[in-house]
Amino acid sequence: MSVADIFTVVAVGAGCFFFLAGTAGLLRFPDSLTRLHALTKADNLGLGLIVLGLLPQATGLLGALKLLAVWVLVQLSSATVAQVIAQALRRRGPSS
Amino acid sequence: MSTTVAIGRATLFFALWLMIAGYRLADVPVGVAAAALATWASLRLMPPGTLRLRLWSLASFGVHFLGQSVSAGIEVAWLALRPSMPLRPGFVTWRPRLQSASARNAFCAVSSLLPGTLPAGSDDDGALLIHCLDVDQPVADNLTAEEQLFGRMIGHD
Amino acid sequence: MTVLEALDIGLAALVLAVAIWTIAARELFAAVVGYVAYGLLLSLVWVRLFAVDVALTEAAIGSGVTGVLLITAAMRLRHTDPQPVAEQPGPVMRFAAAVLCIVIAAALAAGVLTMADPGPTLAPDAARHLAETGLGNPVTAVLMTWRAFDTMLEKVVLILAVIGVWSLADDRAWGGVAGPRPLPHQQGPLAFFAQLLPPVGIVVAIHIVWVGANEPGGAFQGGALLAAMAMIVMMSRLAGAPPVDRRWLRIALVAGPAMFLVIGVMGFFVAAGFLAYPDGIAKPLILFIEAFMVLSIAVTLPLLVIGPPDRLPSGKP
Amino acid sequence: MTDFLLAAAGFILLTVAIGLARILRGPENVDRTMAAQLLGTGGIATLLLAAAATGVRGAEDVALGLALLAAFASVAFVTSVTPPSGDDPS
Repeated sequence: MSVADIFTVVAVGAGCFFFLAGTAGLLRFPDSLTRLHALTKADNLGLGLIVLGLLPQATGLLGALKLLAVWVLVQLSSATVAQVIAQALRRRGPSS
Repeated sequence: MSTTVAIGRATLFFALWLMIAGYRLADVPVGVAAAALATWASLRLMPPGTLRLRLWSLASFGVHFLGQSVSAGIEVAWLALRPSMPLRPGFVTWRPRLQSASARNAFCAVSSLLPGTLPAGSDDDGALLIHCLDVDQPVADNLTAEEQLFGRMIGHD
Repeated sequence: MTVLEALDIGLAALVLAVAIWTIAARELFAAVVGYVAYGLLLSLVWVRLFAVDVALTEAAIGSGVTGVLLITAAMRLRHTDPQPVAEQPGPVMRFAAAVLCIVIAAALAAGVLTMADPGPTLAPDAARHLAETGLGNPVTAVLMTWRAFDTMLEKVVLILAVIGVWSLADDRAWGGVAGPRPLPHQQGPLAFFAQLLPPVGIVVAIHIVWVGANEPGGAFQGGALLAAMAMIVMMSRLAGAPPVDRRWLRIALVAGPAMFLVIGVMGFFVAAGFLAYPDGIAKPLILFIEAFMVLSIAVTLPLLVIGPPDRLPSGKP
Repeated sequence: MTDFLLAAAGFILLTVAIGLARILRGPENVDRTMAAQLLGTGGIATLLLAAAATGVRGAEDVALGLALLAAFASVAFVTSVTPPSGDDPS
């Protein structure tokens, strides 16, 4: 196993852990707004770590850069979704 | 001024093209056309002068942001996996100092990925309502510090 | 069982579970979200089946266009009255429907189970003649050369669909605009998103169209992505849809099929017949047609989603 | 390495499926929208892992398309529930 492979295993494993944590948060957190934190932050970090771990496995520089583009787009989407859903929940009142 | 912005954005979009499509010579004209169309759309949707980036501060802020994003994930994971789940969720009011609306939007997007905070719109007089996982943390002070770093990146010292 | 088989079986089980859940869901919105989730899982399935072109279509249409269409429709229907009891089917009707469903399912199952192995296929023929087209992606070659007539008619169908939607417009709103009203000086996270994303989407969409000549991708996938970008701008109310009587809009609507027809008819004179391409320049001609098709698709799909015009543009009496 | 990546893909699909089961049930439409969002992120991760393991050409473009449209379902939901008001300065 090369150094790059070990790096992949560690980063992808950590990514899996954060997806697990995100799901645990979704199941256990008490209301929609706190669940939103779990959804956007833990899963985002999970995806980020998986992208990081896949970088050494990517086919050439091009594949690696494309992975980074995917990650940046998901970050932007998550940040937007978190805010607009939070806004909608707050406008509707505290009865979540 | 607006020409510089247009050239800057076109360069960014062409770099994006190279990122996703590769750098075969035969593809370059299509890439240039794609970048030109993207720049046109971008200038229509977001007129120049709303956001200015300083490249070096951008890099240092990027590193800082990555660190914060990791600690945000760790915080949520820690809260979600602990049996006692020490949550104290609630809203905190915080008044941003950034003047331009785009800068404020960009900062809100960033802060929704920071540990423990989630902007949930503003109240009637312009202050932001931040939803926090733990209201006992000094959320407002942290945000002000983050805002200062962010302001430095976009040239609002 | 290898890890890959386990993953495939798990994926298939999940797709089935979401499908059953979608059918069984009592509430409309729940079913719609289930359907969006189902579409996303299907695009994973298509990647596993090495049908990346289809996966791209499913991703662009399922997550973008149909997702928005169905969610908006479900939220709009929320305010309508629930179906009166008298209109609900009686037991005889239900029994008949169940029998019909069982017969169709059994016929489909019998068809799948008695399929010849290996099934009859034209794939080797297509692969053998691929070089003549100059293209590298067999899917694009099939769609644009050997089944060009179908592909052209599909684009005509899209125009007919737009005419169908527009024919629902109120006479007084004809020539007006559809979709959400644009708000000037729109602020907030959604507006910010709609300012940043579309330029990026344009670059990605053009890449997917262009790469479709040799790799998975193509005009429909790229056009659907462009359509989604137009829709996010409208949903965030940064800009509104153009009035339906604009000449450029109608030219853009018919540009794809029209260019297809023009070049198809030219085939009578310079090649073997209708929709045949002259030797040697098939690839540039196909890419040329595709550019116009992308335009038509990118304009058609948002018009289908926002529905018939319902008001006159501001400033008109 | 291939098996590890595939196992990771399966694991993420499993965790996402568990979360999906919980929030597809609601109780509210907001929770269901979050289910679609969760599947978006998890699906992209699964796709990238499976694609890296099996070497499907063009799978990154599918991930790119999914990432581009990741916010659409949620945005469509929010805009059809609460139309954005013009005077909100946030």
